[in-house]
Amino acid sequence: MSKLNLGIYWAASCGGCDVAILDIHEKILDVNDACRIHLWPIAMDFKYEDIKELEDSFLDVTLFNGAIRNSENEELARLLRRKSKVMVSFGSCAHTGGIPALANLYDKTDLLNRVYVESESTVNPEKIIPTPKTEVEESCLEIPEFYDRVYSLAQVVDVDYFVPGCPPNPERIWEVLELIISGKELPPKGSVIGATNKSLCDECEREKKDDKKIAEFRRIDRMIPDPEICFLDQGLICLGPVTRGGCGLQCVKQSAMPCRGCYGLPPDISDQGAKMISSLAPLIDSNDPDKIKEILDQQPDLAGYFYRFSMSESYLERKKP
Amino acid sequence: MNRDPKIVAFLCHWCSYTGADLAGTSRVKYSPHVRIIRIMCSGRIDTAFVLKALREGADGVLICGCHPGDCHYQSGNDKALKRHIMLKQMIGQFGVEPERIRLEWISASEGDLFAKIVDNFTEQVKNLGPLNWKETMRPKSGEYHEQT
Amino acid sequence: MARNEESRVGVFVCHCGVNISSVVNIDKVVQAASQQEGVVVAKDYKFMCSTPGQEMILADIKEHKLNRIIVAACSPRLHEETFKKVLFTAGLNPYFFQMANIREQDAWVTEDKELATGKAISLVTGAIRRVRLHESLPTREVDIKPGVLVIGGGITGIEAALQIADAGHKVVLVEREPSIGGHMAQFDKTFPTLDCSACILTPKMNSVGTHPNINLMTSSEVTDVSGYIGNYDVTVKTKARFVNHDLCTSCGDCMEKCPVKVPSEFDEGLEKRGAIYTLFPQGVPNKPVIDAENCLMLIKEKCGLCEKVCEPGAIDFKDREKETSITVGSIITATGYKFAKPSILRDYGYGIFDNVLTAPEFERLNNSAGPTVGEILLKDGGKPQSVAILHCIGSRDKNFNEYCSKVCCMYSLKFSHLVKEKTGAEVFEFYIDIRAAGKSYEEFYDRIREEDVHFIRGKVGSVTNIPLNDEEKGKLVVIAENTLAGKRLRVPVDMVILSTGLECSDGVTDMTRMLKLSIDKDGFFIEKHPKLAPTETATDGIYIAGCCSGPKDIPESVASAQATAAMALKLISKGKVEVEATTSWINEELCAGCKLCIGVCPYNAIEYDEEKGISILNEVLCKGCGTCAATCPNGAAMARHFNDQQILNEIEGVLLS
Amino acid sequence: MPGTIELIKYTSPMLEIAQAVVEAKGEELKKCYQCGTCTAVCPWGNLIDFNPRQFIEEIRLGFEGFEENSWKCVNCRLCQDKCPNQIDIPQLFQSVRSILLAWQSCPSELNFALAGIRSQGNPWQEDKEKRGEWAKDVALPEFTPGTEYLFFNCCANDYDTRNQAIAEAAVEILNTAGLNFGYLGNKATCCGDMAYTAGENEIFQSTSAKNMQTFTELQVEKILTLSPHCLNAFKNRYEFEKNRPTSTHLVETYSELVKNEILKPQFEVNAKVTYHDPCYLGRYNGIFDAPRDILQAIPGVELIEMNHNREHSFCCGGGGGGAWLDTVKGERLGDLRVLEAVEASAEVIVTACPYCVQMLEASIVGLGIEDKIKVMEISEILLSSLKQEEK
Repeated sequence: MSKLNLGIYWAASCGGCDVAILDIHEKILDVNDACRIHLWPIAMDFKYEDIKELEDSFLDVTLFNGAIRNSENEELARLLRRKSKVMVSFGSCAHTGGIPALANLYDKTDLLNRVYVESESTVNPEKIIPTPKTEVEESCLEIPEFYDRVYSLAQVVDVDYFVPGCPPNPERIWEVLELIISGKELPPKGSVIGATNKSLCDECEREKKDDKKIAEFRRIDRMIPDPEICFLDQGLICLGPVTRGGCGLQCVKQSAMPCRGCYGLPPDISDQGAKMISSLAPLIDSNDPDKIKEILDQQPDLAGYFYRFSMSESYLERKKP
Repeated sequence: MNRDPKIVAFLCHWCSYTGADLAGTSRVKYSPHVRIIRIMCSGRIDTAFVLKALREGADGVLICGCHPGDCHYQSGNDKALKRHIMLKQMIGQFGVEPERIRLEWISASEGDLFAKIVDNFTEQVKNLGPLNWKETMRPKSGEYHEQT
Repeated sequence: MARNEESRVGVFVCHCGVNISSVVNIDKVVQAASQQEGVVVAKDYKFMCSTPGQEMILADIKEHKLNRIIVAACSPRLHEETFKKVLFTAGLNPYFFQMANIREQDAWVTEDKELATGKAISLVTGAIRRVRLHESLPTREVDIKPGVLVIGGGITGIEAALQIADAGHKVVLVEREPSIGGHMAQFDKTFPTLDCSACILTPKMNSVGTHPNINLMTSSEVTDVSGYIGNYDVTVKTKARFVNHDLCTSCGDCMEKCPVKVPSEFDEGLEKRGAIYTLFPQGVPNKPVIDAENCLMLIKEKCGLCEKVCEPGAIDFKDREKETSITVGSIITATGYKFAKPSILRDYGYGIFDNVLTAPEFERLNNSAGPTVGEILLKDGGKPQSVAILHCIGSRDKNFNEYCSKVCCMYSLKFSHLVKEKTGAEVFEFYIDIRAAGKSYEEFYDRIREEDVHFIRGKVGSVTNIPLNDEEKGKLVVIAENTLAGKRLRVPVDMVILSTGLECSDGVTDMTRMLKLSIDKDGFFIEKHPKLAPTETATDGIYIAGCCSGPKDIPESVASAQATAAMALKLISKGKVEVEATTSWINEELCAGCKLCIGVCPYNAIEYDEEKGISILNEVLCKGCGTCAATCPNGAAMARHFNDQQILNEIEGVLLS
Repeated sequence: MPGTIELIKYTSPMLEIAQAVVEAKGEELKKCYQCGTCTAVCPWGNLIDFNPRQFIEEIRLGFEGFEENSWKCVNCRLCQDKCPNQIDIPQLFQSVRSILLAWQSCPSELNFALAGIRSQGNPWQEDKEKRGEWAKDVALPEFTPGTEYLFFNCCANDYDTRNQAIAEAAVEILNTAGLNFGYLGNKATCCGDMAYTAGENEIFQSTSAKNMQTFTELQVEKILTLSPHCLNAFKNRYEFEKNRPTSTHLVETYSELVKNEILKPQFEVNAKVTYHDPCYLGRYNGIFDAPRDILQAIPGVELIEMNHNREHSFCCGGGGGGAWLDTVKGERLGDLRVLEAVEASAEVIVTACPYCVQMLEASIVGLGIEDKIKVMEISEILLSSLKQEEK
């Protein structure tokens, strides 16, 4: 059996997804046995030109992590799509925009200003802000164009499978790779693999009350939560109910942190944040509008909280320009 | 862009939809830019419906339910209220004026009031201008390269 | 039908005569509909709800193998059922249907024809998008429990209870007061025949008291209702009576001995009663109760005279409030009315001058079993020489009750007759309009006019005791305009009767909550349809009779009581009833057991299954509000016929332009 | 007076007035429910602000101000026919008038007429001994017991020179037909209808008693009248102790005679003719067809109907004492009636009431349209077709 041709690429991402692939530990050797890796920026040295020279659909599988933040991300996404038989959106950023997409709540100008001018650690008295083209004496310097918003991979190219997670759970990663290597029949195109259909609560062993009531939103940094009781019953916003399972409860169980939603929307849900409002709001323990507002004021960044990983794939996607 | 506003209204079957029917049987005229969607109870309204409507081109979304205490299903309207307040607190972060979404209690006998609210809300939304969410969100015809 | 089967939509646009077509361009709507994906046929017709209209749909379903139907016409509240039957006849599941409301919510509310047409197209497009996702739903039947609960023991409740009991079925009649009879028991004469109220009411009350099929629960109130048509579980709270009615012989010794004297509610405070009392001498049950708030024994543990004189030993100071649970198939609400006491009464000197009476007070004053043994007397015992009757006090008045109370004109005419007959006094009726619509009512009005009663068209502004001349000294002076002669009037009289209107009775809010009924802007229960279902409500199996749905006179109340009895008997004789299939359900494949839905269900229809680790929905208890579906964080709880995708599609559809 | 303010006057009911009206045959007062139909149909509504509905309201609560309006009603009876409560509204006016008369509050012209009836048996205060004078040269036998018909002329036809022509024509027709009839001459006295409608019950009682006594003495069984007022008085108002003689208006007699071809209209009367229904003949006694039958039997007559015809006829203004009251120009009902006839392009107004003839002719003169239209009593036009005019 010939080896599978594999590509691994990172676009707008932190690199955690690449590291997570290494977290499958010694199984990486099995991967190496089964695959020939043609592109893996974090681990190996390859040039874009090499990819361009490959025949179309040469790569059997590409694991693409990271969101589409700039023109380079987009260019590579298009290129790899052309060169790959199977395009896998790998990790939250590629899947639904992830953390980078939180920047969708701000305009491009605001972001660049913040980073290059306003931030406390920046010294930029001339207030120079990078632009795609900069004329210098002898030539014109080009850098990738910074987009006004962050896209998910699927918003830019056709995607065959989605592996969610920030990062994906190594066990799930191995299951996915094993499935690909085994040559077994793959699930229908467009499927989310490496995650369950049920929400995280299904796996969560914390005790849940029948009649949940929230009289006060509390914050995890101000308290030590009870490890046995549902976070919602403790007044802590947990996105577990609106998030797919499969992560292995890394936050909820091992770190005693409420779920932040990285595994993305359950199958029949179209907007994670909106669903969170629909699910969470009825728990508020008051029918008095003023009191409700008061309770909600304890949580000033609802959009950031509810769309922490899914902004690009939400109904509104971004702040109105 | 100057066009007629588009408004989606979700009306609960028992009070508000009946109230809107009463406006009809009483031949009360009101702004024709509202599109009514009947649901059984305002408690059925998923926040996603509101965002979906905005995304699909609505400039405003009106939700009408039974008056507090009068819900045909006892307390669905309380849920609608809480979701509504929560969405209003959040939606500004997306640059959407919270005034584009409105919750009103309309009883089965308040046909006149329904018409008044629709007119008033339409005027309010008109003043805010068109939202055109879909058009501004997506770059045109497959070209993902954005204009600077 | 398999889910993936191609949907073949038929769109039928109704002109409704010219109701729709005079505003909406029907051709354009048909044209637009026919271009929508999945639409096989789009047609219009003058009256879609007519037999030929229905037959046209039927024929098209057959001919074009349609499997989804849209009718764009009036409100689904009017004709959804009609067209669902057409689908059923054609062998299609009735839920493969959607109505677009282009009459009440478009043609009738829109002036601009072009915009109305655009709106109609949007609504139809939304309906098409939605109907393509409709799913086949099974019909559900539930058994009808044979018992009937009647709430309220006035003439309406009495009549309804007797009709059902006489048909051989069990009735529980719950009355708040210690006796049934209601307002009618307070009256002496009834209009327009002037027959004696007690003479026609008492036999019916006795029949209720002795009927083997009627469980009469007086001093009782309904405190909780749960369940659904055919199966209502009702909790009734019975106040402590402190008299064992099984032992009591109705001798009345206890009442004679009771040293307490408090104003009698039944006599509108014109007479006193003891702390142990019967509501009125002909009450049913005709046995006394002790009023815990005023009984010396119960408040201070002093007295006990009644206990001493009671030979059978029926007095029981240890009696406590009781709760009874009953199950019935349907409920008739006959909670009646109360006489309004608007603050405007003071403008007419009520509570300030002697001899200014409200209508119910006059009823008692005139009653031969009342405080004056039926003599119409002034406070000082003298006979009035002149009496003014003031119509529409607090009625037809946007400051108080906007509506016409319907019976006041007629009872005022009755008062005139009685005053004339008993005292010969001059009687002045101050009215806005005389409303005497009813069998023999106009004739009664004719008769009263000829009895030399002075009718003055004009509502009274005020009543004063400040005289402007000798003639007015010591009199109540009624100030009004005679609008027919255009003159300001001062009419000195001895007695003023204020014709106050009818309001829904106290406790209606509790009833609304328990029975899930709606109230109109005037505070009365809303009927299912004002013309075609005046005694039904939006809640199946709950009926409304008498004045709780609006002011009615005795014959109308009795007729509505009989109508509700027929409705209840219809259910009993059928034994089963079809109920809405549009409940929610929980997809076990998706439910993660987060329990969020459990707390939001208003009917406790969802329970957690420990073994499966998921939530289970009891569809018999579910009423289909869909709150659980909106709440469920991962789409496991779904509302049938109102699922997310159907609604999202409709949103898309109505926004396409 | 310094320091005082004149307050708006309030009215208080004076129920004694209503009571008095009720006692004076006005008990139907109570039935009124103030719908205003009477005001809406009253012919006066075309000319002046006269409101019977308000009049009723005022009298039943005894408000001031009703006196003035009490004399307006012309007894045309249209209101009564339309009243949903079938109230005899003319009677209410008569009841009120009777009270006003008792208070000596009555227009002077009417007082004159009433005094005339009282003293001379006719409202013009003409000599009662000269009543039969006009008949001296006419072939008119005296009524004696055994005469079949009593020809009861009207005060107007007895005394007024214009109206005497009507009586002469009538007598000639009756003679042509060969009827056995006779005349009371000075033995007759006014029928009293005018006194009755003026509320002067006492005069009516005495004058009617006098006539009834004469009828009884002369064994009168059948009366032919020329005036609908006399007809109505004999038929409906006289309280005969024993047998009430049958009273017939001459139009009915003529019509019967023409139908039986005893009278044969043969000479052409080429004219556009309209018929004015006198209130007392039409609405009061239901005689509508007889006069029209006669006119249609006359060769050459083109019968035109006015808008207000038959039971909707429009009063000439002469009834209810109206003929005696001075009415200012522009407020005359007769003027409206004449103009209506002109509007209908009639050349001749035919009627069957001596007062109507007088009122309408006065209007024609007043309006100055004598060249356009003239008034004929039915006897006159019939006679002209029966006999060639002597040139």
